[in-house]
Amino acid sequence: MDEVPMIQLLNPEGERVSNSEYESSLTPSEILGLYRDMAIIRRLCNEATSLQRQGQLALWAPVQGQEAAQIGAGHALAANDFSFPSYREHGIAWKRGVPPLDWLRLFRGVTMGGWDPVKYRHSNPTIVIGNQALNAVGYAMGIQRDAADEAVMTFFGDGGSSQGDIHEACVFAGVFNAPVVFFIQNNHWAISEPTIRQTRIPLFHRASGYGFPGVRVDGNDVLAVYEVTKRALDNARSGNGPSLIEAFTYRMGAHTTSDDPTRYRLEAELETWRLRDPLERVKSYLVRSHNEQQSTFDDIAAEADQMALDLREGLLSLPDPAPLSMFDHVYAEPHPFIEAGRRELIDLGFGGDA
Amino acid sequence: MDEVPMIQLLNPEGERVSNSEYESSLTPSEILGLYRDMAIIRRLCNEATSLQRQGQLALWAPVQGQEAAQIGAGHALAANDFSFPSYREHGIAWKRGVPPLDWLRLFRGVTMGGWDPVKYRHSNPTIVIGNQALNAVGYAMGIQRDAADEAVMTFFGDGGSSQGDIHEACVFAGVFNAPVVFFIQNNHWAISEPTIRQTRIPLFHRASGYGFPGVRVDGNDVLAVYEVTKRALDNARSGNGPSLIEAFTYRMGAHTTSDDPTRYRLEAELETWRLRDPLERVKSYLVRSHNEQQSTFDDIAAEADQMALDLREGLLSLPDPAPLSMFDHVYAEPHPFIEAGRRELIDLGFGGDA
Amino acid sequence: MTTENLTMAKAINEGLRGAMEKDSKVMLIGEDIGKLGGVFRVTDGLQKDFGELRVVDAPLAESGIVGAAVGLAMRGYRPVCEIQFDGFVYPAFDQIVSQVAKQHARSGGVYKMALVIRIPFEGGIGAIEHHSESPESYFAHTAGLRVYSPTNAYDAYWMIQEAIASDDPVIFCEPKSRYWEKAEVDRETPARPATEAQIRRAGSDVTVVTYGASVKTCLRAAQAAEGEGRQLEVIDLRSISPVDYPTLAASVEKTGRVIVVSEAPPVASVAGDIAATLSEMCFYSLRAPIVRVSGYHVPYPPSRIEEEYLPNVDRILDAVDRVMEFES
Amino acid sequence: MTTENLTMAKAINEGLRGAMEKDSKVMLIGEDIGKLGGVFRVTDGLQKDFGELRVVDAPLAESGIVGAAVGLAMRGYRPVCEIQFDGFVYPAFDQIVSQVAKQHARSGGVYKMALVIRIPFEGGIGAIEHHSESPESYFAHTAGLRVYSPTNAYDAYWMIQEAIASDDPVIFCEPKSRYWEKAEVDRETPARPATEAQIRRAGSDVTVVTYGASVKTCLRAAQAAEGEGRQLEVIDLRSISPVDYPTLAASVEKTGRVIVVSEAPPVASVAGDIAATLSEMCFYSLRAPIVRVSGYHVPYPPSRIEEEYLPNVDRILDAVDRVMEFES
Ligand SMILES: Cc1ncc(C[n+]2csc(CCOP(=O)(O)OP(=O)(O)O)c2C)c(N)n1
Ligand SMILES: Cc1ncc(C[n+]2csc(CCOP(=O)(O)OP(=O)(O)O)c2C)c(N)n1
Ligand SMILES: [Mg+2]
Ligand SMILES: [Mg+2]
Repeated sequence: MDEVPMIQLLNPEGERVSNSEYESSLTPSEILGLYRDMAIIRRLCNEATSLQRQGQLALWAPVQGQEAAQIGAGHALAANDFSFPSYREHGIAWKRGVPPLDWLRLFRGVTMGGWDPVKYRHSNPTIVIGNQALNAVGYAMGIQRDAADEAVMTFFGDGGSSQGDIHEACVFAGVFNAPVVFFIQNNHWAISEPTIRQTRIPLFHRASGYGFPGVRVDGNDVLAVYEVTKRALDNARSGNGPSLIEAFTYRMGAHTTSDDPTRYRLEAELETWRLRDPLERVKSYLVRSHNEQQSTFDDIAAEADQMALDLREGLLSLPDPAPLSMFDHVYAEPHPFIEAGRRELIDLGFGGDA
Repeated sequence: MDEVPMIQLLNPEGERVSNSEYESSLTPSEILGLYRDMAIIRRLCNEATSLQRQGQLALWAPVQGQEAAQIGAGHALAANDFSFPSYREHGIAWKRGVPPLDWLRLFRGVTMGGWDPVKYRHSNPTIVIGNQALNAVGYAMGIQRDAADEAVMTFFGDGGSSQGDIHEACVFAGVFNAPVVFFIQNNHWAISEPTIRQTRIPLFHRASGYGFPGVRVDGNDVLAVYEVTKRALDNARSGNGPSLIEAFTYRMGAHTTSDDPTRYRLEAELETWRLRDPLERVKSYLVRSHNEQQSTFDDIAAEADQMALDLREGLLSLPDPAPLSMFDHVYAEPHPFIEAGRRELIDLGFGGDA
Repeated sequence: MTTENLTMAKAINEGLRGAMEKDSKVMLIGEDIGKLGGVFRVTDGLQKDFGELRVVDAPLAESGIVGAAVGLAMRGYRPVCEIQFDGFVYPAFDQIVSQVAKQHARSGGVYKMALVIRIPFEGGIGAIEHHSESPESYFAHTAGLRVYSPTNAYDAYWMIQEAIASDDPVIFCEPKSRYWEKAEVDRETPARPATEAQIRRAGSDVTVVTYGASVKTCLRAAQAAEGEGRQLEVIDLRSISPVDYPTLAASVEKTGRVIVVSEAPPVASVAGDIAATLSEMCFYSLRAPIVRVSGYHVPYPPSRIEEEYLPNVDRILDAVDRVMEFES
Repeated sequence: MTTENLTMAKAINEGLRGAMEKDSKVMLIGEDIGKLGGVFRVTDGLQKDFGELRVVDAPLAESGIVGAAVGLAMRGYRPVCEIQFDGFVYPAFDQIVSQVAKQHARSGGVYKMALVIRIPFEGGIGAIEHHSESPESYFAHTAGLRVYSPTNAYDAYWMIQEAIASDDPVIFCEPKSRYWEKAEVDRETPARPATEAQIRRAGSDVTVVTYGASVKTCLRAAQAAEGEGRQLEVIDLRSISPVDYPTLAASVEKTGRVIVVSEAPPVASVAGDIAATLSEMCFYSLRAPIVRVSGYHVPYPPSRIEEEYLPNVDRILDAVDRVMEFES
């Protein structure tokens, strides 16, 4: 399944390669911007992992290895578009402007969500695999009714592709020609299960069963991911309907901080993918082809370090929610069972000051 | 979607046509046998419809128009194979040897099932659309574990193809290379919804997303359906894995006796499909090419009439179940809540003689 | 006062129409709800009048219908989903429990899940399997949802509009065996809020708490009981979740005896919850244990024996006898 | 007597191994149960020893896992499904309610649905959303299913084998917060049948009915109450459906006071059902209303405030105070 051709514009060595269908439209400075994005989320993700190790987060789902897939796709989203993530899309959250501290709230256990989804046009993480794809299609049907110049993108994994909800999302999208892009990050693993447990042929072929385009892109090539996603979103916005992108990438870290990948995968595989690192190739390209100086990269690293520090500080000063807040938004309208629960908690003396 | 080429061996005019991939292997007398099957189920189905009109059945789901799809597919099943129907597969039940009276029990309201599924190797009707496909795949996984020379076939409709369970069934079948054939009767309607409400491209393409063969066959051509299905089942039995068949056919009657198709479809469409009648073309073929006499067909009609009479008689003398039977097979092992319910019914005097 | 004699099915149809006229964000999605008008004709004529964008014939996929409705609600629409029959809601269960019920809380109140899921429910119509179930307890158990059930045309007309106007998700359970019963519908005087239970018949001896199709059966039983000199107070819940306990408790304080009647299987059910809660609330007032009359702990049986499964007048009267036997 | 000190997770692992050794038709199917041994390591080592045909890493699709298990059961296999966390069972809900629970009845008893669905359930482990839910009431409400829950390693070892040997489908709820607690496991003396509730601590003042993770909490509360001179009788249900009412009622006849404790949200729950049924069965013996201590009618909250959501010792003692206040 690895031998299938995929869209690539920048090879692992950092050399621009040409593709018959796609051309890179990004300027060197834009490419440097994408590098910065990737470097920052990698750094913040490392910080989150160490915060988890230190007991400050209940869990963390690292993004390492998938930075190009997420930053490329996230960069292609227009301000008015809307995105529906799974739980690992920190790179998309970053591109949508969600403050990094907000990514961590869920994993610290202080919220079920983390940010205002309407403000950032980026929905809260969806943990039940596959659910968000249907919600995304429904949202896209709303766009059609509003005749708005917007598109939706939804994210799921190679594992998620097996869920019934993903199928129904594709059926609805095809039937209604909804402006939605299904973005699969095929990172080769669903926890301990390799992709052959989900499919015996490449996943992008799924699209052909529904009558819309499917494409595999080198998910570690931010230039390619950006162009492929941008075209898909443009198509959606201009009434050409849904499409599916399989970003071929790799989860370099553990599934989550609770996971022990040494139980199920070999070091050799990691080694192969280290050579395809999404950041290194951009750096090589910028250095070799655009004479970018090391200091630029050092500055970015320093900036990322500072953000990591801020993140840590922010997290450590994050207050626990008031126990009574569990009753706050269960219903939008008054509800006697909620009132009774609130009273009980107060009577028990667990209500805090309220 | 109608313009897609499909496997055909006998055209609507009753002329044998050649196909590059399939050849008919049936003798004239076998073909006559299939005609007889189709004539019988059509006649029995008419009888059931009139029994429903007379208040003897709560509901009936007519098979008219789909006789070739079902008899062709049912004929291809080997004795040891296992089939998982939806609710309209009276023709499959016939080929599996299920007594016609047993098809009616569910629709009379005296049972949730109707026959011994193991005895006939034909599961009870599944009404929740899509469920049976997953059960079929599980059964096929059992065949693999038993290293048995058997295959499974499961039936669903154009509407059913949209359900998440169908997708998951295809995913499992592909991943495990299960010996299962997915047989879609695309009869153009899911109650009032035309097939464009389920897909914008022909349904057989779905298979390509899972990495197994999919084919469209003229579902009104019993010769073609038989050959296509036989090959698919042979493939499954010999370890070549799953496949999908889209039998392109038409539901000539109402969805069920509760339905009023004049609300949503045009007479002209029915007219088109009347010209493609699955029985007429076989009759023409046998008369023209094999000099079959009208008396043969008259005999079959008489035989079918007699069976219809028997069916009617059987139904009218079918006793209602004892009220206490509702407790009979809820659990296989003793259960206090069941005992309590039984006692209550008896105490209330509703228990009959028991 | 403009009243009209309508069936409950037609009253819901008119209620949907009213809601769609009032608010352009209201839309319908379901199977066969367009040209066919739904298998019960509850949406009859609405696609013709409001177009295919507002009355959507969906692919045959319930998780899809509800999941898409969640997305539409996120965009500010007010989708009303139709599930064709009770037994077909389960493919959508995950979306209902994990998304519909929780998106409001998850988003910190930002997303309003202002959607309605209409389900023709309960049995008694001679149908085959999966067409006569009572899934309301599953939804009542699920925090984040409301569960309403109208039992006459007048209530139905107003309650469906109230459900659509609500910013909370409402599972709207329509007792299908009552679709064709007629009642006067007053289009100017709104019914009382859905969350208020309603005493359908006053009585001093036994409080009969019920909802759905059983309301009518209980009223028949009350009439029969009157012949024996027993006055049953029949209360129609209207909102199955939350339950209007103040109204129930006030009645129990008066009667001291309670039976709870519904078609659902009894274990971990709404009826059990009401019995437990009233037993706790009215401990000193109860003169007899609370008796439940319900379906049995079996799958809904074949229709030829559904009469014996359902709470019928005999079973209700038997329960009345049992609670009256107790001295206090 | 050969006993061994095992964690509950390990005891289930050993129970699975025992069942697989005894009957070649027993097989496991689930996500990550092979090489990884499951996210809780309950199936650790089993794929290595029994092979990939008997320990199946399934595609990430719960309806598929359960639906395939139904087909395997039809073929005579005895599949044990693992659902990774409670909140992920809902995609399989339709298959569970419509097929697992009903195939035995539908086939007139021909098909044995001899399958087990293992679900690590309940909270208290500091997890994120969907990882701490208590779905057992949905299954208890569903006729055709049994619901078992072990609370210690010894029971777990035997009850999993009993569930697998049962010809009925069993939803096997494993209180995940207790996975790592150790107990002596006697591999020769079977635990009592799962359908029998067990008095974990005898007492004369209040009957405490509970199951799952709350059993331990209740025992702690009982210890604390003893300090105040109150004797709690703590009963572990073991089988959540059916409930062993004779054992419960006998205790209530003795104590006259009952509290029911579980983590699940209260409405239309197992706890409510038990309160309603005991209120009815033991009407004359009850000296106080039955009080429930449970989760609240809210989605399981963020883990930083789960302590306040869960039934804890304080809440249980508060309930004890309330039932002791009543005079009879
Ligand atoms: C319905 C459901 N089942 C199981 C899980 C547990 N689970 C969480 S992540 C995961 C694997 C997901 O793999 P994939 O879709 O490839 O995404 P990735 O983690 O690789 O980004 C599983 C099984 C879940 N969250 N939801
Ligand atoms: C899950 C589910 N949803 C809805 C229904 C109601 N229903 C019964 S048949 C049917 C249409 C089925 O169409 P199709 O799959 O094309 O089969 P056909 O009836 O044409 O043979 C519908 C919507 C059902 N039985 N199950
Ligand atoms: Mg993955
Ligand atoms: Mg059809």
